[in-house]
Amino acid sequence: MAVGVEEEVKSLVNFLGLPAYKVTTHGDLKVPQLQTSNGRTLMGLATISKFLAKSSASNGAKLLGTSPEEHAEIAQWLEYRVTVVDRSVEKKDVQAMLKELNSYLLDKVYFLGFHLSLADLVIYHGLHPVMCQLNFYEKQQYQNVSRWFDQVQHYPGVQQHLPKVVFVRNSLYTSFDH
Amino acid sequence: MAATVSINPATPPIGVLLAVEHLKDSVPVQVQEGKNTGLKVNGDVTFTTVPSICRYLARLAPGKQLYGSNSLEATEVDHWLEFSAGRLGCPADFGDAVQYLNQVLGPRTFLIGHAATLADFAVWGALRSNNLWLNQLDRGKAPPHVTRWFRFLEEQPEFKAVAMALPAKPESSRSETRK
Amino acid sequence: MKLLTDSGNQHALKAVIAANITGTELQIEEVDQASCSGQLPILELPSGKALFSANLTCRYLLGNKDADDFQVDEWLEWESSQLQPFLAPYLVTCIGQGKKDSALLAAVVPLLEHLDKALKDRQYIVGSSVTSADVVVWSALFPLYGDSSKLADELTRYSGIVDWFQNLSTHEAFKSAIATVTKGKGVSACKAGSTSSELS
Amino acid sequence: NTIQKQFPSEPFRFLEPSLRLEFPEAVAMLREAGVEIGDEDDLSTPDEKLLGKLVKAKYDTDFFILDKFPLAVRPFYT
Amino acid sequence: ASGTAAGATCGQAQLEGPVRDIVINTNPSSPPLSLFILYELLKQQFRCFGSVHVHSSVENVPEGLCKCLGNGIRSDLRNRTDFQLAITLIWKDVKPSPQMMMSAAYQTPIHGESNVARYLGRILQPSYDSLDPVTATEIDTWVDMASTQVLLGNNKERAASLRSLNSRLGKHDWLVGSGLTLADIVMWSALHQTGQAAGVPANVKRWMVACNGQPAFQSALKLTQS
Repeated sequence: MAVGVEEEVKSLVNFLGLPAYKVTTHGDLKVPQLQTSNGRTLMGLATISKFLAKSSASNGAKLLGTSPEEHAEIAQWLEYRVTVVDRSVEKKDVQAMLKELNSYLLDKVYFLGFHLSLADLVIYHGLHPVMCQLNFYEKQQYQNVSRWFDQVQHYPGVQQHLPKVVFVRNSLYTSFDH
Repeated sequence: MAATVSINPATPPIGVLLAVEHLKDSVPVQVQEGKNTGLKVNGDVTFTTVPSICRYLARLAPGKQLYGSNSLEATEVDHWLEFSAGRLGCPADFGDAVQYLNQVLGPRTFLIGHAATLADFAVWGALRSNNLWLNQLDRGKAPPHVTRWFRFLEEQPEFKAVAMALPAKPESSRSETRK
Repeated sequence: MKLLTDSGNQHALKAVIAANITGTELQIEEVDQASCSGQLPILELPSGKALFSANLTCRYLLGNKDADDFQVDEWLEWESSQLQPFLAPYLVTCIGQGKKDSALLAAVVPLLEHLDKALKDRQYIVGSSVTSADVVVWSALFPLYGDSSKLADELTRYSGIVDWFQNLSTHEAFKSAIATVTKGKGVSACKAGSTSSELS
Repeated sequence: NTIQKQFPSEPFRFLEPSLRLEFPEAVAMLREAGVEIGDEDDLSTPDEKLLGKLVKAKYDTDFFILDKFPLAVRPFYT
Repeated sequence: ASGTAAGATCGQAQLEGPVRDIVINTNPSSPPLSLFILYELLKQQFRCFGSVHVHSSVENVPEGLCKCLGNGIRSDLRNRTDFQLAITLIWKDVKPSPQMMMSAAYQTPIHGESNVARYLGRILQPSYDSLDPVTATEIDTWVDMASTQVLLGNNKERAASLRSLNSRLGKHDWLVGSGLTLADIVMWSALHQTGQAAGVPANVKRWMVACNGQPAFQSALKLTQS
């Protein structure tokens, strides 16, 4: 599932308006590795994403939350990305994950509630291949995930190299269908 | 020349205030207190309803796309302007109107497209000044998609700015109820 | 604050140790995993929201006592995304059910080696005091290293880990957390816990 | 011509006279919903199902006639 | 291409390609007369295909209503896709009536005769919406009045509207500007549908006669007489 992780880091770098970094992947798990300007090496997507957001004076602070509680929530979703999203390969795992996220997102526009954070960006990238595979019935079934995903991909600067996933904005299927 | 909107502070036209706030960098508009809501355009023409004033202001700044980005979206805006002034304001229809809104908002973050339009301003404004709604929201009885949409907009800069200038909500509806 | 957890859940150690270090009052409520929507333990925050990640709960509770360092981030990510996927099946099968499975052990070995190397001549994983990296990794390894009288040979050879683990075990915050979470039963309480929760 | 029939669980809804759509219109409806399909491509089963749902949403009918397939798609029907 | 682009059907150039089918569901108990007037005007600018259906939710629709949209079909056009614009009128048990659908995937169904008229008025060239902001908004204000005060209003609101109309038409021939606009069409339709066409004050009467003389009003006028 870690295919494209270099592109993902690059698009985050672009989104944050940062200079280019060297990104490689490491080992069988393709754990991303990033070289910082002072020669340090950082391992792991969650760690790297947080580092990049922190390095961006303009956008970073908003993306990392403003209270200890928000920091923890964001970090928890970064962890969710690497422990759950990236490890849900089989159909039943994917469905369980989408079901969980769908109920979480019922009362939220973004993962933290009402403003975009690093959690949205990192989970958007992680879920992109999953959302591409869903048919229209499934997109409606996971309506809250779909609505969140569509909102994030339309957020200025987020989409970058990823193809847009199409969502219809009406309920086409009644509960009797399928 | 700046346009002047007069408003009665006892019954502020929230949709208009939101449009004014949203457009303040491109359309200079002064807000003054008066007996009735109105925007005088010239000697002959004064617009006095929320939909008309909103439409006029949005048309002064087409680049801001408050009227949507194409003919169909513009007509959807009209649909919601009429809804906000009509069904939503009628106590007998209120329950059905909110259910309808809930169903529409399930797959949507904004009523139209991916940014706020006059439709959001007008419908939000109509709900914000409706005690039936504030009461539902306060007791956690409001349907989930409308609740999410309402609270999300409440957090946006123009809504925050306008909310500061409004009469307070009834005391009980200010404490957030969380589950 | 309230921590929801089930019986003998080793991950609850992460939260309880952190609360002990900072003197945070933590009300522990035992619930059934089946009745919960997320993976236990879950911390209920003052705002009404919840944290379902034990690692981030630990970090949140440690607050200012934790080091805000990317090395700590790395270790937490390592623990959750690299160590757990291999350690958990090993714990369930080899420790919980007492079966021999050399493949599962072999998968854990490189991870232990990585940790052991990082701990050579060090008292703590990062810096010069306890951070959430120590608490989280220590809690993860508790079922393996928690009973020093019965350490298997394949584990004792990581002397860096053994020394570090035993040093931390003498800290009051860790000692009392073990007592709280295992209700005084020690490692054996986690066996039952790991078989039930990790398989779900 | 082929006749598209859907299987509703609610009372059957239909138009009198029946709705007739032409193949390019069907393709346009599917494209608008984001389905990638060529002018001369045949409709796959999932495409046909989705088309049925789009037609139901727009016209509120469970029954419609799809007309004027391109020759490349249905040579037998001409 | 994003789905909403299909909604951007303004101007002849953009109307090429597969037929744009505007579906209008409406209740046979109150035919939206403005629709038939606008359809006549659209036919002058676009190759239009009108079709009328009866939905299974209603019965016994009068024959006049089932034949109400003339196609103006040219003999050289045989396929629907030869047309630029289709209007599919469906007599149906809908409330509120009428309702309009263009894009099944993206839009919320448009409710109300006034808003359906606005959409058609945006397709007509020049679109009323492209006029200067004051004129466009004046038109919308009269359209709003036709809808909320006349069509849906009570007797008091209707009487007040007639007074405003009469006063306006005492000084001007048309409701907005110096010629027929969407405002006249929708107001005329509302007065007829609410049975007020007969007893209007003098200035309104003169304006109604002027409307009745417009070629585009003939088919709608015929429906009011059947």
